[in-house]
Amino acid sequence: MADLEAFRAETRAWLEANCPPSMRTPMASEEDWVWGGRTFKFANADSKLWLERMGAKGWTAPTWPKDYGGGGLSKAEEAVLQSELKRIQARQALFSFGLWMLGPVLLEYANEEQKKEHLPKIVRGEIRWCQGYSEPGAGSDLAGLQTKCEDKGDHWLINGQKVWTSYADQADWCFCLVRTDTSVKHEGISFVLIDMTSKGVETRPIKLISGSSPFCETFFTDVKVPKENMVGRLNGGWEIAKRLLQYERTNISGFGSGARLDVVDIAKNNVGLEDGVLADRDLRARIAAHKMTERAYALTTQRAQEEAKAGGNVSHMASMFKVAGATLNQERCELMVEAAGNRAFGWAGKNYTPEELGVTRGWLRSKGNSIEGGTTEVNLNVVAKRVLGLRDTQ
Amino acid sequence: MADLEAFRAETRAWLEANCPPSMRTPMASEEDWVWGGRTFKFANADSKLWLERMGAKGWTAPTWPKDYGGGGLSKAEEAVLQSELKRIQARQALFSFGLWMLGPVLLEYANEEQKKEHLPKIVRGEIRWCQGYSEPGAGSDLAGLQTKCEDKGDHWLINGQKVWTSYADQADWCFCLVRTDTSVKHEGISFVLIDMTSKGVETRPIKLISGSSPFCETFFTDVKVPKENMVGRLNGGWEIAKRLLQYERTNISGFGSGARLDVVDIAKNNVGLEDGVLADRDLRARIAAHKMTERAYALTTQRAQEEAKAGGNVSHMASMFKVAGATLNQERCELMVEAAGNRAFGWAGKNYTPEELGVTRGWLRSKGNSIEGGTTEVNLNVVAKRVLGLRDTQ
Amino acid sequence: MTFTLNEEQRLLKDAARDFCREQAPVTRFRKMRDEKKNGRDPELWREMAQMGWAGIVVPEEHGGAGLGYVGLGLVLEETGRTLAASPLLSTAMIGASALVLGGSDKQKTEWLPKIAAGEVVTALAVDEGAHHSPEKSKLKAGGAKLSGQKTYVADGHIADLLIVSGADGVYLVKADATGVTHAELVTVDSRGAADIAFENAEAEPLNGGTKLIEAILDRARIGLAAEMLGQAQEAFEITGEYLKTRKQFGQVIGGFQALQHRAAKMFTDLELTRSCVYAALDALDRGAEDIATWASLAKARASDTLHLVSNEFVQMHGGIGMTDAHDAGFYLKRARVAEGLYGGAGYHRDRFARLHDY
Amino acid sequence: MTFTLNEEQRLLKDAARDFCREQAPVTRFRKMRDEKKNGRDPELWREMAQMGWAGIVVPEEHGGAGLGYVGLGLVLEETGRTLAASPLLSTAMIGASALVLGGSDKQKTEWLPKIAAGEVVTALAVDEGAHHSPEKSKLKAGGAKLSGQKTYVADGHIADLLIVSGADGVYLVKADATGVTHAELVTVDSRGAADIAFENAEAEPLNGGTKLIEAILDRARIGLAAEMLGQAQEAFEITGEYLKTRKQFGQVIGGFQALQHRAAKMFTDLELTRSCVYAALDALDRGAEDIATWASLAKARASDTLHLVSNEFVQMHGGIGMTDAHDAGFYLKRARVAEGLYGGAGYHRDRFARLHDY
Repeated sequence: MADLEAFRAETRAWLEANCPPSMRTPMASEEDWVWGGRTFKFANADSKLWLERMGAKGWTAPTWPKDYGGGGLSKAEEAVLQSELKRIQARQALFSFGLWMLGPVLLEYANEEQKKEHLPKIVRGEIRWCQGYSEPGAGSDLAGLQTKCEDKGDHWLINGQKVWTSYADQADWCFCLVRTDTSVKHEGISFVLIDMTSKGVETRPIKLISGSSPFCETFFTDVKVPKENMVGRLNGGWEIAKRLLQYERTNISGFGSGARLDVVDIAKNNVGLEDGVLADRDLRARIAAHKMTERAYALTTQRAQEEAKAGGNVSHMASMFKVAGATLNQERCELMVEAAGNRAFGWAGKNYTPEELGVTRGWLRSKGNSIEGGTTEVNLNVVAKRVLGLRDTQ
Repeated sequence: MADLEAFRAETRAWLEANCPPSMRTPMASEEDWVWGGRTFKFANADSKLWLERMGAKGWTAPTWPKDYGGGGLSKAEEAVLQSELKRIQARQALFSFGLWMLGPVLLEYANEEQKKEHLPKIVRGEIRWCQGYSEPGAGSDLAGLQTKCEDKGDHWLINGQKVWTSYADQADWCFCLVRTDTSVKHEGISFVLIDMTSKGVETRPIKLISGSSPFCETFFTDVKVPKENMVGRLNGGWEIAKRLLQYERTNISGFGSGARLDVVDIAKNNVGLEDGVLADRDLRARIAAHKMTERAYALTTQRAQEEAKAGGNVSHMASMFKVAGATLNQERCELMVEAAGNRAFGWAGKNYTPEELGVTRGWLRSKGNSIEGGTTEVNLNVVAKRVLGLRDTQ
Repeated sequence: MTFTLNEEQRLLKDAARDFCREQAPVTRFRKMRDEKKNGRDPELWREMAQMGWAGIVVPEEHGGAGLGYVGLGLVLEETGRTLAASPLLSTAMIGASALVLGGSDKQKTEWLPKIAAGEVVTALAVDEGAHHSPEKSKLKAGGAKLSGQKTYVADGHIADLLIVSGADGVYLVKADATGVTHAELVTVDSRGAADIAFENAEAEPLNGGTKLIEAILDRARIGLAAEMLGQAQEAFEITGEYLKTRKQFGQVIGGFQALQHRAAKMFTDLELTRSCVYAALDALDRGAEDIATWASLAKARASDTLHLVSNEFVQMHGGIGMTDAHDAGFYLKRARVAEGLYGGAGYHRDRFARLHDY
Repeated sequence: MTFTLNEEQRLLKDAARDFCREQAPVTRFRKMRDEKKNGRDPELWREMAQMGWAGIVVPEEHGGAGLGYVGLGLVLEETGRTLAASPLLSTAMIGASALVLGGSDKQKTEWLPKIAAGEVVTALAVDEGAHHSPEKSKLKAGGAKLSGQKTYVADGHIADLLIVSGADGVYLVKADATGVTHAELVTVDSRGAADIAFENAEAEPLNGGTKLIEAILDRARIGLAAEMLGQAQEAFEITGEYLKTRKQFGQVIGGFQALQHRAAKMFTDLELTRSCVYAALDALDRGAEDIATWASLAKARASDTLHLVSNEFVQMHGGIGMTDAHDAGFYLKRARVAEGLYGGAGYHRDRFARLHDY
């Protein structure tokens, strides 16, 4: 305890000295998110400095071992760090699929060379990663993937197409599921790391209904990949894939849903009050129900964290949180559109404020929440089968 | 057209002369329903007289052929009869599973002797029928039924148990699905008519959560049934069963759900008005949505009738109406309970009015609407497969 | 009341279906959107006028077909199916109704033949804030001059003649009159609209006062409900086809029971909504007294059904439904605008309850 | 705030679970119901008191255990699971809270030891009409005499001491005082209740005025939410077992995807509701300022969840769930009473919104 308090004091002092004042203000939009990588353009010099300093300390990945560039902190120390960061309202230094998804599975499944090679670059935000999972014919049924990976003796040869690769056009490397055995399904999949600058890699952005293009189609044509880039054993990729999906589901729900405007504010502005309550009582009741669900969801994540700390196994909850989070965010966006009335019917132009356009675009973007990272249908299947023990035959 | 107007005049005159004045008043409760049969106790002499007169004219089954006791009316004439009955608010002379369910399939599948024997007694309400379909192990999966029917040369020998036989304890005869071949499923079922006074037939009422007992368990132990009591061919019962279920689904939705109190009246009485609208705005919005669905449902039945008259095939709609009708009635009952507040928390005693107890009991009874006569789940399957053409494999 | 179409109505419906499939498929809408025309496709409107659609409810003596609202509703339903972008609702339904119901002989003679010929596009300027609340209009007429603000006038950016609701009645204002200023809105449904300001603009009153406002609005609501029914039906059918062909886990996804049940519920919703829309159109032709009830019923049900179906359209298509290259997004975007226009489901539930004294 | 139980709380929960499974299973409730006892099972209440439950929140100096609301909530949850019929909520939660919060030293010394020992049963008389609306009380105290009507007083038919809310505060009234008349209500949940009339009945005020009413009610709501959570959890678990064993069409019905998805949604609802109930109990022990918000959150969520689960309990069991011989009906009947008591989901949504200024 005394140690922890010392750590808190140290941390506070370091943050005071190293966190630039502009990094202690709320981010105005997704433009301010720092994704890192070789080609990343920082919105300003402070955000670059802030990433460099946090990365050097390993505090972008506080609990990863110091050997791999992490902070080497205990869970308790991490909690102190987070509370100190929150205290000064510090911005998140790095947004990264490497941190959220790839890193944890590398720690668990990769060999020493792979960890030494890739983890530090993730921590420092030097390499930006994308995820090569879905294919046109393999969405919910991910294990139906067909991207071929052949053993050519001194290298792997990869041919196929991925889809929904987030920011593939801006990524430096891709962690990718490939088929190394066509005679079996789940047991014929391997997990490889591919340098996106390799010859034969092409990306094409996909425009979404919201107008943004966070995803790409990615084509691999006779791409040569060094033998050492396979993580885990040959045909052992499915286990890694499932593990990684758990991390993804925990992180993705409600992701990219636009500015966090409050539906009550929107309703007050556009519907107005009458006798001190929202004039549209029907909408008001539905907003209240939504706000309650929002609170219940937040409480439940907190409860799961406490249970996890106490040693409980809460990994089975990931699918439930994914479904509930997606539903909640979609409900929020629908209510905002309804509350905004015709102020949410704009698409562009100066007659609408950026916030109003954000409501509309965010609402459209939110429709993907129940699809990306495992559809709601697939996750309900998982809850029914793994958590509730309901099976097809008995 | 001139003929129709003549028929209208005749009908009106006959009704004026033959419909007792007390039969032109709304029925106060289910006690006033006339089910007929050998042991039926009429609530009053007029209802007996009214049944006899309508039965003698065949107008309990207006479109059935005169040869079988029916009214022999055309569809157009039937419409005239119904409008004239409605004009004087005449009570329904006969409630009967024989009329609604068995009769139509006998007309289609029975031989001449069977029609001559059974149909006239149905028309006149002399014989009350019950339906022997479900079994403890065969509910939604009706074709899984196991009640055995063996060919003993000069008779059938029946052993087994039925459940959910409506009013079996008050019925004279039972139309029953039995297994005549255990080596196949659907193709091993036959349709037989069983006299409930036969030796070896026992019934035991089932008490429901609402406190009423409209259903029985029915046991058949070495029951001998004459050879001529099989309808259709041996092992040809499934087709008849399905056809009969269509008639049942059309008739059963919302059946037996208590007095038709209006939810708005209940809400006005128990919640009250504020500024001219229901004080509970949340409940009010849900009541309005329900009332709209109710209207939409009624309009859709009317549309289906018009389409049927125009020669369209609307038989596929039966499952949809069953689901929508059950959902609607359950929603109505839930809203009534909510609107009534603690006036719906009674079970018995003089502190509650009969109407209030009716709301509570009717609500409990309505929970069966989505189970009896084919569950909502099974009917949704039917809509998906037969109407929408969605199949498991392709 | 009847749901049975007469011969003329059946022919009209078949012709509309053929026209929309052949001349105005969704690809035409996509092209208009890609070219940022913001709802403008005057050639399509000309073709529709040649089909006689602009004058369906205009009496024959004023150059129309006098075929009634059921006929026009059937056409609107078909245009809804393929998202055909035109001022058909604003002009043939709303503009024509306003003049037939409230126009003087002179006004009728002046405008109805032009409407029926498709020479004049009209638009209804009713809302004055973010939400529909015609009863709270602050727009005032001093003499024959009108002043005030109108928001989100559908087709207001392409209209020649504005039907303007005020606090005391309805006015005709020429779009190019002095004192009228437009701000064109680039809208999410790619159909366009305008905020319109009036400052001492020359205006001609229609007969009928505030009652006329509701009469016109109810026709707008019922017509829009017909368009929405078509959208929902088409979205549902495309989804149904996808369920029968898309395979995952070794089988067509339409074989999964959870999707089957959701599809069956959508089907039920659609059937129930269809009855409400047709009954409301029939009520207009019958001259029923309770048009307000029918309009709120049709608009609320159509809104709820289209809301559900447009969401499931995307969800059941999975990732592909989220892409701009697929049509699902078009239906989703048009759905929310149509839901809100002339009052959303919540507005009409409230109105329905009020009309029934609770 | 914490969701982590301490050692005492864990022991209490385990003991409660064992007791309810062994001493107060649903069969005991069924027997009481069959014998038309209308909620009366004094022997069970005596056993519960021996477990120390009546005094869980009563301070040690008044003969209680001083274990706090989380502990009591865990016990209520377990009694909810098996529908154990007792005045635990009315006495240990509501009566004890009323005296702890509003009692004078004299009142505390007089009543709390008896409450803790299970010697006195209390009941909260709050509603005056068909619906919960404590803010509209017409009950008046003239001097130390109380006059007015209370409806549906839960456990009012077996209470010794009534906690009576009035227009200006809360009063203690002995059930056998002159001027108090009871009408016992035979209720659908077989728990019983009473309509109670006061005519110049002797009454002692508690301290705290109208604020005390809400403070007591919020404890009642949170305690009832805990009981409802237990009911919903048990109903869900029994249903889950049935889904794993009941076969139709050659497979267990739990294999049908539509049922799987509905079960998964119920599970999610239950988990979310559990967090709200535990957080609300913890807020009471923490002495949080926004108890009103926590209470409305817990009661509304518990009502919605139990509503859903109690309906699915019957539906997923099919015909057998409709029979009186099965327990599903008991949960369904208790559910609707509990949903309405101390304000239904609609009431608490309204209150939650008001508490957040919209």
